[in-house]
Amino acid sequence: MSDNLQAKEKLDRQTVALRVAKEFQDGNVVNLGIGIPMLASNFIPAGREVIFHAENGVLGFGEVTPSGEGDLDLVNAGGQTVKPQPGMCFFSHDESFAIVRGGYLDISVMGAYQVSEKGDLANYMVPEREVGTIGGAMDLAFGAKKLIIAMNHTTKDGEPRIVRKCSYLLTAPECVDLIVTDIAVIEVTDRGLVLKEVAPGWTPEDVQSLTEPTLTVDPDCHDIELV
Amino acid sequence: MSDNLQAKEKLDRQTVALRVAKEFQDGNVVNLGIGIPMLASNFIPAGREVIFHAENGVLGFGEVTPSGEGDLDLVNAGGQTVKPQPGMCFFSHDESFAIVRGGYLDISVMGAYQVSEKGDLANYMVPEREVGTIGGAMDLAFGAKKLIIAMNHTTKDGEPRIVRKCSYLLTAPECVDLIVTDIAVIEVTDRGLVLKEVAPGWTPEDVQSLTEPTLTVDPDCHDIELV
Amino acid sequence: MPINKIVDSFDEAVADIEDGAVIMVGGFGTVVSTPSLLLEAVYRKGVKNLTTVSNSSGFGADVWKLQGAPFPEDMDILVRNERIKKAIVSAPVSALYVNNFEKLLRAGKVEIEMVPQGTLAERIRAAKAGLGGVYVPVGIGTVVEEEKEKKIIDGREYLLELPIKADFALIHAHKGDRWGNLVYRGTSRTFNPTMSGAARVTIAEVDEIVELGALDPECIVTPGVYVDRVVARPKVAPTQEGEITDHQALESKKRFENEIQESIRRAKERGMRDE
Amino acid sequence: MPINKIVDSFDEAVADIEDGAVIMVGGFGTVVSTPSLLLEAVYRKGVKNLTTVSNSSGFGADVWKLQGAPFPEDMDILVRNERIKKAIVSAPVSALYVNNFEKLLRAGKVEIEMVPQGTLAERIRAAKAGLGGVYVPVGIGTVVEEEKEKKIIDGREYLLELPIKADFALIHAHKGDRWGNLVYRGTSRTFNPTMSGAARVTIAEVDEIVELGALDPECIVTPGVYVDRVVARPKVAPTQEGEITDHQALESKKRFENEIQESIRRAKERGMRDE
Repeated sequence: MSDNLQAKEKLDRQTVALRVAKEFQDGNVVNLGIGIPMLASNFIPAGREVIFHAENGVLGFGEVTPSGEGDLDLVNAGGQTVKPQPGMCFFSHDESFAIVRGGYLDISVMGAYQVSEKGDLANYMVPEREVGTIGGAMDLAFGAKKLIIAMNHTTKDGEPRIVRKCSYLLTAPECVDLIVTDIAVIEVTDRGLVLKEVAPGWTPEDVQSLTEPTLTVDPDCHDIELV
Repeated sequence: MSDNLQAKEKLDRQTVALRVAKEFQDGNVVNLGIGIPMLASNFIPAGREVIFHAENGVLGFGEVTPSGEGDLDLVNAGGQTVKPQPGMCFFSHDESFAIVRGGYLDISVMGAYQVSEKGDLANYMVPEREVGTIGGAMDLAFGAKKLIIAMNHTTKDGEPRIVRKCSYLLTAPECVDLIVTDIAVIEVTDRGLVLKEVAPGWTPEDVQSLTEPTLTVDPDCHDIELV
Repeated sequence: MPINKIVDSFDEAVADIEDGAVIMVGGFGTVVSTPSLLLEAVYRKGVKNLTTVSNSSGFGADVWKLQGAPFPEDMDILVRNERIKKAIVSAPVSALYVNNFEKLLRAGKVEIEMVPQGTLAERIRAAKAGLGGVYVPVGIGTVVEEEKEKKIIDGREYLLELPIKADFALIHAHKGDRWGNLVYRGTSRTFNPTMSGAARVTIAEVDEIVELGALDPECIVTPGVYVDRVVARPKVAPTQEGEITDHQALESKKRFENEIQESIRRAKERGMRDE
Repeated sequence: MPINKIVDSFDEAVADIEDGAVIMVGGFGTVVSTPSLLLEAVYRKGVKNLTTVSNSSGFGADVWKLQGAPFPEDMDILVRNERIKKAIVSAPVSALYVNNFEKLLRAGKVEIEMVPQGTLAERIRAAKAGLGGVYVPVGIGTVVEEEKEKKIIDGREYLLELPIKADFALIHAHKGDRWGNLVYRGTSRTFNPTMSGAARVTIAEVDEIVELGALDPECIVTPGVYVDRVVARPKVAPTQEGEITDHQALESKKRFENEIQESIRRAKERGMRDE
């Protein structure tokens, strides 16, 4: 990464989560992965009804409780205690994944190690560690109508995570719809990756220089909208 | 049928049902088909806990209510209103048949047109009518640990219903364990049909004369026990 | 904006069901568990050539009126009015009398795919759960295995049974809320929760609509995500003449009573089984 | 004679689990939903070479103590004591730190079959429902498809996934009665109802045993027919030293705290994903 780019400010985790949350429309059924995705539940605009699903068998739960206040029998898939909410319901694991696999999730948001230009996703195993955890990621990547990846644009060493072909083992092929990173918003389309938004202070050329496949810059490409 | 046999008294429906009910052991989970089988629920000895299953999604219901007294939302598979009972629970049709197919029924009792010497069951379609109703019979015949058939020993014309080979379409092959008729109790075993009990006044020879395959007469063969 | 799946009328609820649609209809047959008013609305809309998926072919409104059911229509309203091209069904005919479905069948006016009851439930669930098929042991050694792929798994023989997915699922529940969460009442669950979500559009006819939050989250049977529309039955049963526009229904009571007596007599003559 | 599935002690409940048994263990991993006291009893019994079926490999008792869970053991008690020969599991290791299962795996001391979470649930349900297998679309194009039979159904590719049946299912529920009927509490359902009935013997650890009839028949989640034994947790949490006989557990808190700090540091260095 050039010194020029290193000096530019990237979005923090909260801001990435805020941008992700803008994708949630009224009535959407949404599953949030551990990490940045779960932060997105804090940024639902007032008056918008979004139904959150968690793999452990719940739909329609409320906000994460302040630390130490929650009920251990009311938690999201990350183990955070959440508030009860009217309309909420509980079910078994087989029903939970019937909902996922059956196509009843509008949006799934998760992290990734790599995303390819075709939308292949690798997020469960890093080769240097030799082991990984599939968990619910394969089901969610397959089942959700729209899969959003929230991640840092590059590795700590500056290597692109958006690549021509994933070098890590795949979670699912051709499943990603939208990538929200700390410097850009990129849509996966039939004609390749389309750069839709850039972080303030970043140019499309900057983003391209940290991305392996060639990006098509959307004619309307603009600064990431956070309001 | 010889005049001699025609003069002999057969068991009535209630008595056949009473004999069937003697098979239900403490804690058994039992499904009763429409007709004679359902009558068996009236003959559970006091103090014996038998859990009745009905396909429409209920376990553990109580007695049939007096006519006109029941709740239309609490009925057995034959549409008879039944009494609620502590321990009862309701579930969906997929769960109801997971219980059946998964092997959680100890006993299923149903009627039949024909039973073969190997225990093949034909009870859903009579050729002269060309149509039939499979309903839950195939699942129940397959799934129950013990399948009891309650039926008249012969057709109205005196033709045997216990046959070498069923001429009617099969509900399931080699599934019947016990046949309780209006003149006999016959067990289906690896070595063929074994006559265990006869109706009062009937001899093993009488029963054999109305049965197509050869019966092995159990050394302990005795009058049908009703107490 | 609040999610609101509640629609105001039965006619509105079925307005987009077109000729040739595949519709699932909840309920059992011998128990009151059928979306009666949705079926009436489908009948009123005049759609035909339907493929139906249901446990039974119905008894007809009169049987239910005799039993005291306030909303008496069942699958028979589509059967006797010849709206069905093909029926995927477990219990199409009666052992006791010749029902309307059997008459159509004998007249060659309807196709049938008869499915064991548990297999029917599992195939419907498979559609909801996004499965491509399930291996079922029931039906081996019977006509059900004809033209089906067989497979031996762990020493046992199974049939490949394919999912049944519908355009519309019409179901009946006891209470529902604006998110589509549903609870049922007693033995009226039957195929209703199984079918919820196994169609492109699931429409629930409920006894009562309640406020969001009124249903205990531990007791909700059908999560709202499976349900697209919720419509409430009127509190008071409609008068028979006002609501049931089908004049055949009005005459069928007498016919039914004659028929059932006659067929019971015939059945006795033939030594018909008890089942 | 009344049906009575209640047993008096955890040791009695697991008395017939032998070396080499296949055991399912309910719960999720990040939520308190595990049959903690049954796991302790299995550990105490000293059985080894187990094949386990579970969603995760556990965090260890200390994590749960920190969270305030009164019964803190999870799968880790079998992992760290090397009682497992093979684990069929969805989430075996942590992205944040090297857990005990990963150490055994690296040391070649345990076999693993990793299964996508939804497929794991469906395979367990298939065993309960008497199916021979199910065609699942999840895993196509990944390592999960290796050595599995593929089939194209209606233009889409599926993997044949086989049932997972266990000798024993150990599950946790909120309340149970003497027939084995069970209800759960909130998000602690997870795999517990799914596994109930998918084993030859299902053993339920419950917070409370109630009189038959005390559970609302509309709200019972697991019908008693799936359950063979019910055993109640003590009302008050045991003192740590008295109940947990494994001295490794007593030392692991410090170890865990060091480890998690260290691994978070390493993960940050590597730019580890958030998932």
